[in-house]
Amino acid sequence: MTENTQAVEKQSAITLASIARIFLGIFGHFIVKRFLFFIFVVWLASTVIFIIPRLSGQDPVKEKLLLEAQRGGAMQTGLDAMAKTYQKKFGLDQPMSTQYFNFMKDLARLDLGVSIAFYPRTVNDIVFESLAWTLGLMGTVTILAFILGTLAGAVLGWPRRPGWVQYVFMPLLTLAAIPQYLLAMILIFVFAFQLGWLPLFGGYSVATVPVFTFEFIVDVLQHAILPAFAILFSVVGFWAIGMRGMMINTQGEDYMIQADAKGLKGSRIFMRYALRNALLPQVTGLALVLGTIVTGQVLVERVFSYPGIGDILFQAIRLSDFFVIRGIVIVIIFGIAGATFLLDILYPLLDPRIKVRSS
Amino acid sequence: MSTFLELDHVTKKFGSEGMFGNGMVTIAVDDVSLTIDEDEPSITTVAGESGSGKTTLSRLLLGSHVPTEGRMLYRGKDFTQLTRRERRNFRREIQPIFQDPFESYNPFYKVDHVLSEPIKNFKLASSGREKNRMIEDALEMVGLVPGETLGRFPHQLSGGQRQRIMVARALLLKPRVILADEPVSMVDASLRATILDSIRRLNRDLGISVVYVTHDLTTAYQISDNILIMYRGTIVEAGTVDQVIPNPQHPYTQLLIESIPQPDPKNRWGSEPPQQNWDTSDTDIAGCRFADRCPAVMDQCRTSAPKQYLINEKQLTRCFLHEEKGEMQNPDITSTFQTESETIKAIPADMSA
Amino acid sequence: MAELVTSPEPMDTEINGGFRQFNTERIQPIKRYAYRNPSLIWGFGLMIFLLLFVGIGHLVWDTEQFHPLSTPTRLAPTLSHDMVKGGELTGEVRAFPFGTDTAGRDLLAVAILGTPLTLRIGIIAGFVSIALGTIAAFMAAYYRGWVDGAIRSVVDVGLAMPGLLILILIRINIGRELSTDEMGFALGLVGWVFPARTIRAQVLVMREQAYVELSRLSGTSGMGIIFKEMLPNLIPYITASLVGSVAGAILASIGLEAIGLGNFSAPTLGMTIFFNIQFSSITLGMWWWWLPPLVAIVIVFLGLFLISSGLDEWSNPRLRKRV
Amino acid sequence: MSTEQSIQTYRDGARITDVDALVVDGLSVYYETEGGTVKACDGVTFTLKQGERFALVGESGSGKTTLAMALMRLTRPPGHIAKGSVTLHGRDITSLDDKEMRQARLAEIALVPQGAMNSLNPIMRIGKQIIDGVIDHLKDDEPTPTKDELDEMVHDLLTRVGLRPGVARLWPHELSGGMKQRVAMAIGISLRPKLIIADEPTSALDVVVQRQIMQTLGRLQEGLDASIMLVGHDMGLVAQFADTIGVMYAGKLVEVGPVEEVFSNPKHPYTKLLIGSLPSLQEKREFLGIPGLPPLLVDLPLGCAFADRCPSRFDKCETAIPEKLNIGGRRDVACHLYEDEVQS
Repeated sequence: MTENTQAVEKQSAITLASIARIFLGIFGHFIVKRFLFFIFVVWLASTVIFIIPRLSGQDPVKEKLLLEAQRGGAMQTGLDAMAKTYQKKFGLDQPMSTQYFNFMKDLARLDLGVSIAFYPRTVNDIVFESLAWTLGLMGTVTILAFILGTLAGAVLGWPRRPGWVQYVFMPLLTLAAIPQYLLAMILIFVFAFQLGWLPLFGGYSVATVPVFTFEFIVDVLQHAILPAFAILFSVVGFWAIGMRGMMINTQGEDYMIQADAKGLKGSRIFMRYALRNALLPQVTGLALVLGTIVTGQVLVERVFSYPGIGDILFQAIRLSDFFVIRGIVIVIIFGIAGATFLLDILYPLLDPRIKVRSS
Repeated sequence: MSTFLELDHVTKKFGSEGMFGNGMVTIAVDDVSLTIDEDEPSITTVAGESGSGKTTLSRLLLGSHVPTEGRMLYRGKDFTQLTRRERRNFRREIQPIFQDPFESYNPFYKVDHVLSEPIKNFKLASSGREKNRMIEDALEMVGLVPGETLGRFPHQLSGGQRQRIMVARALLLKPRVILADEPVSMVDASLRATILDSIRRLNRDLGISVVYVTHDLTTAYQISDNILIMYRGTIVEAGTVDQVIPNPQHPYTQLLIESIPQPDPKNRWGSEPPQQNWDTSDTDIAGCRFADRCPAVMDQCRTSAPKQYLINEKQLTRCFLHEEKGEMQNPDITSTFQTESETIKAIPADMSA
Repeated sequence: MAELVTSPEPMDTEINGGFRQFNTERIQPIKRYAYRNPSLIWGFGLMIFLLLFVGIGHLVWDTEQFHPLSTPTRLAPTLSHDMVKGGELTGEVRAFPFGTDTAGRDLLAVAILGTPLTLRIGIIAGFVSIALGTIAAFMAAYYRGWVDGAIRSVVDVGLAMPGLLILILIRINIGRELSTDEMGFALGLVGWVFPARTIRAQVLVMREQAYVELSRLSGTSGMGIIFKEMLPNLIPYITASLVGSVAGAILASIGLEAIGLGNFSAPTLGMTIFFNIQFSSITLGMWWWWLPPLVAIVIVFLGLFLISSGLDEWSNPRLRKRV
Repeated sequence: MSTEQSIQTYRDGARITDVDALVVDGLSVYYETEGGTVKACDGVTFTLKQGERFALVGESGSGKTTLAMALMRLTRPPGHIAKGSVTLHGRDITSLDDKEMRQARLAEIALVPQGAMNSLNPIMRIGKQIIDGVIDHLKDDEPTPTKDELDEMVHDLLTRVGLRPGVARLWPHELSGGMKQRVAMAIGISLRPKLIIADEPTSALDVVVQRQIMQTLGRLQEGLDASIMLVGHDMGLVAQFADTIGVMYAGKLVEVGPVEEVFSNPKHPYTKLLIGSLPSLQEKREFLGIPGLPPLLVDLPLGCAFADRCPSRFDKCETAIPEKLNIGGRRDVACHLYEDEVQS
């Protein structure tokens, strides 16, 4: 009944003013709410990240510094300066509230601190350089996999599909069960090591100069093919399985029977009725599993020594470069929360019912 | 005369106004006063369309909703002040029968579960044998054969059987009031009679009051003593069924009765009535909520809300057409209900099925 | 049967809001069920095959050879290898059917020990996260109000913080290697948010069922409603989630190990993968080094995947993926 | 048409002609299941005249919806049309190819579905859902209508079903149950079909809304000179709306006749009990149910399916399935009681 009353309120006077009011009142309100939640997620996650080192009672940074100091050598000069900065910023003698305040202040300015291993390079420098590689390759592949997988699943879940589709696609779906980085290893072995068609690792050949020339771009693309396929194969299967299930569920809906009774063309029923409705939970799913996709891709980068976030993370772990690790974690959380926020606010465009639910 | 449950100027609102609400407020139940007496067991129908507030009213009576305004009294005591023990007693003494006899069953269990659980929870039986006897008695009371019913899963029984087990369940708890919310609307016509008969029998043989919530005025007329008609949260008409159904006074009741599809091809509907208008929020309506559909609408209907006017001692209505009768002194609508069973209740001939 | 006539859907998917009947009468003879749900049977078959390999391996093979330097290095799979000590032939002949790695581990011993170890991590983590997730879900969905609000916020934040990254931070801060069991617990502690969310959605649907309301009015306590009315109907769903969680935890543990945060003395499948990446076994052409753990992992995942989709079908075909 | 000859009916303004709009002959729909063959609809035969309102009533599981779906050839596996023919204005639609059948739906035979709540695509605006059927039924040589023409068409259809034109821009969830049912009717009449099948069109609606919808439906049908088949279980609604009634029991049509005659003088024992069990507003009386339960369709008795609930059964009922008998005029009944009457 509330739904009805709201609804008819809208239809009663469709004037410009009322449209504006509805936009601000419901849609605007909805975006604001989602944005506040985005801020909340980032804040809470950062707080957790702040607390974790203080729970263990140990100070990895101090230990690392001591270790380096004992070794002496080339880093000695920078070390003193860094130790001072460290003391000033994170001095454990300061009260916890001040430390927390400083941490949040830096975060608000998007200042992730300095690297211990590569002092005085900043974490921002290191992370954002590798982020370009990660976003370039993994971002494209994730979206591509989502589209391809959803389409494949839609066809597989359509009762009027040609029979052979089943036999071609179903075996491909089992690839979804194989972790991406293992698929990566198989691909390297077959196509890079055995056949030698494609480069074994890296984002570009050591010999080339990373400037924007035609040769360089071809080289980068060649290096991207294997990691891309490793992710594509397994993620496509994941989306296809989900979509297939949703398509089968959709078949039982009353509006599908009615679409047939209306004598619509098969193509229209497929696209406008079945696929569009089955797509909605897929998009929700995308928001939910974003986290696992990102970490999975981080590992694929590691296998290929691809110069993205994953590789940097590995290096940082090896060198106990605490601030770089922390920076990467924060950037990834930012990315996932941001992408979820985007999906959340785009979702009402796909599903008109959501506006009512949110208000 | 002891009062079991009393609603004193009870209002229930949903939704909220202001910046974060969407501005639409639904007054599901608006200023209702009524009493349910123990020693005068009767069958009372709450009738209305969807959105009339009849389900909200029944949830209030069950204690599942808390009034937004007004007081609810259980045996004379304010509902908010009940002790744990009293609340537990209340829970046992008023029992529901829901609309969908299938969904009332947990698919994990055999139908026995729904009968034995309340006995266990309220410690009604001292031994397993006593428990079994109680269950069998209750089943027989509603015309079921225990051997054919117990030990089965709900999907193995018919809709009619399932609903009658629900009546038996309510019976086990020895309640004072049974609240039957559309108990036959999802059951085929040929099976309705037996369920309604078993409900009627509870009232007559065991002295249990029944609140029968329905949109079906025909069955209401057949089994109940009293009726109240709701429209958008207000009670527009109330009284004994013998008074209200043949002589409806409120234009809405008249429309409702006239719209019932009677199984008589010689007696067909008149012209098409106007559509309902949901455009306005309940709080924006200053006058009578039925004004925009009312064929007899007057100017004052749009500006001020009608009060309860007494047509005679067995019927009240909330319509300005009867303003000259004067506002009721006692807001309790049940004051128009018959105090003694006057109608002849037919003895159910068929309880086998 | 009458139901079937009016609706084109098979009846048991429609009734009762999509909750599939789950009672003993419904569990059909295995043979007929296997025909209807081949995924489940294939999945169990794969897992049993793996366990047989491990079990027989423990009985017939010297698993102590998993230690580094207990065998010659870089040995391709062979059934007879003359052993050498101090540059002299000892006259002893040993078989290395899976070959050895660059550090001198017998890779058959590693496979026999590593497979159950990795499964153990997954099972510990799976149980911990499902237990936590189920408790959180029931608390949130049943008590509603601020409890629900708080749990939902934590879950939503948790979903944005990949558990793996949190583990990396924790691991770096603890500054020592985790034992495999500890890793299982840690994975469970960060892995409960997803099951919590999906189970909560299920409980919310179930809460609205008339039988829950009726049970409350029959005097059943809150705990009684959870354990007696709701939980039994959710068992199939929770089991399916458990399998999913085990798979997820195994995936995460291998990831954690592959990135160098594993336990170096535990010959898990993940550590074997780590050494492979570390010593570039692929470019060395030592296919026998990376192939067995890879095959074992693929069998584990395929098996769990098939079991979980089989269970999914069993528990709830209609609500699938409608989180 | 010069051969038109009006059939007498008590309904004012009814234009029922002698032309056969729909001839269903021995139609059987079976479902193959693990437990055996379910005869959801078995040997159903009836004729529907042009302009007539025919109501098919029966309790849940009697096969009425199965029959309605089969008339549009929308039976889904494991169900299939096993026997019989459906002739719509002289054309046997069971022999059409898939493309012809698709074209016939909506244009010649339209469905106003049960529970319009979910029969609209939740993510498509009302206006689009009304016109997409129109566009998919354009002939190859027909030009696509312009946007203005389509808007005009939607405007016209919505007005005719009693909705404001603004409804075209709304989403399904923004409408009340009654409004959705009106949209379903607008879709149903968009191509001026000659037969409308209304499958429990008002089952979830309140009495007043139900009356409004049924009266609108009747008005539309008269405006189109179409025939209508109302499928339902509410005898009251049938009495109010239909010219002719067909009663189904356990997959078979047990009685057919003009609604007035059937209500005043029911022949089949099931129809008698069904009408007798209806509560009335005129008088208070004990109202009886029908004892027993309908048989399972997968396990039908050898003889008459109603035999074990029937108060008038005799030996033959247990052994032989009663055939359809014409007992004068347009009245058919399938019951052994009347065999002698017909023969003599």
